Amino acid sequence: MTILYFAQTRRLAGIASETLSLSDPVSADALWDAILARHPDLAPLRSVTRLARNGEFTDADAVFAPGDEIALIPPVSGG
Amino acid sequence: MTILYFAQTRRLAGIASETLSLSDPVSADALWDAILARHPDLAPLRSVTRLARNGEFTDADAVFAPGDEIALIPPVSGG
Amino acid sequence: MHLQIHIGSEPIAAAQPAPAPGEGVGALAEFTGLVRGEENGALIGGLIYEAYQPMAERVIARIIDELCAARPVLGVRVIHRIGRVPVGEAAIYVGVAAKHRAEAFALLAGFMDRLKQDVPIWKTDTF
Amino acid sequence: MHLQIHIGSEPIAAAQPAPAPGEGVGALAEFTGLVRGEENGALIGGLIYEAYQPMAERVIARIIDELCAARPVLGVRVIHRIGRVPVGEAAIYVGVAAKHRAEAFALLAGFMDRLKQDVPIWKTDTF
Repeated sequence: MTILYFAQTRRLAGIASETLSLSDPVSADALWDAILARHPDLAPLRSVTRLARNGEFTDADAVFAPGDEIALIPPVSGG
Repeated sequence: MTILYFAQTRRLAGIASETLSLSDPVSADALWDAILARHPDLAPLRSVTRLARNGEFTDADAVFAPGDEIALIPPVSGG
Repeated sequence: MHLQIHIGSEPIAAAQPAPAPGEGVGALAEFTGLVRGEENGALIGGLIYEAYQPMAERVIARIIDELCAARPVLGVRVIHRIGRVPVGEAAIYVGVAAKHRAEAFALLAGFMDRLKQDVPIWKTDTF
Repeated sequence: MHLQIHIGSEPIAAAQPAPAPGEGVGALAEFTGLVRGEENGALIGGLIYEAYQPMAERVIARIIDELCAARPVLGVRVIHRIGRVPVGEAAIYVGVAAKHRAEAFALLAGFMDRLKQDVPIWKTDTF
């Protein structure tokens, strides 16, 4: 599973992307736990950051599979 | 007093402008009566046509003086 | 506030300079009204516009003043073409420069509504 | 409906071609968002934008589809610049061609609102 970090999440994580090795699909909560275990500085952004899977926003009940590309989408500010 | 006719009022009156000789100031009703006496074809437009005096829209109680430039403003359709 | 109003028979250039200069402009909202190839169901070659020019310019300026009193902007340009305007060409251009988009959009939409009520310009014929 | 979306680091040209061709276009509404010389009270030389590009393009297309389902238009062009954007230059351009102005304005304003909520593009820094 590839994790992409953008904007504030990239700055706080210190990387733009990384690979997470998962053998099974996981829930959003479990995925966040795995991400925060690596990057505890991201904790304050969790409540305002959406997870995208393969370029689409996900719902709270989404399941994330080992081959997915996940992106952390903090509040956007385009335009 | 100069009277300017625009758009439908110009077409129906058959002229773009003319001079009306008045010795005293007149009300809007009296002015309309004088205009319609010359151009009876304008009667159907009276209720939708506004009178401007010296380039400003007028109220119902306006008084029109001999030196004024009056314009008949039928419904506009710019843009 | 920069205000430029022009009513004339020459074509309206596709690209207009900014309605206001400077580093304070964050939003530019523009509207171009083009003559369509059909009027009331009939195919046409163009429209003919007529204006009571000095009054039209004065009313445009007053409308913009009134709208700006509510929500200030930095610059406005209004160009209305009169005479023969062929299909596909612009009859009107309105550009609004403002600090933020909300006031630029508000002025642009509000101005077009008022123009179509109160500015002595008419489509008088087709060709 | 003609739809063109571009996200890239090159400057946005001041004059854009029409978002849709043809004699049916009666209204062209355009918005340009420019970088102002001040951000949160501090003088700046520019802003740096970052995008999750494939997703941003997909989300933009979906937003426009949704808005058009309610009120159809003839063409939309969206250009967002990323990387360093100096003060006075455009970060975004949106052009909407429609039959009439009401639907062009509605799409333009609605799109900008949605962009600022849902499109993965960020101002990440000043310079």
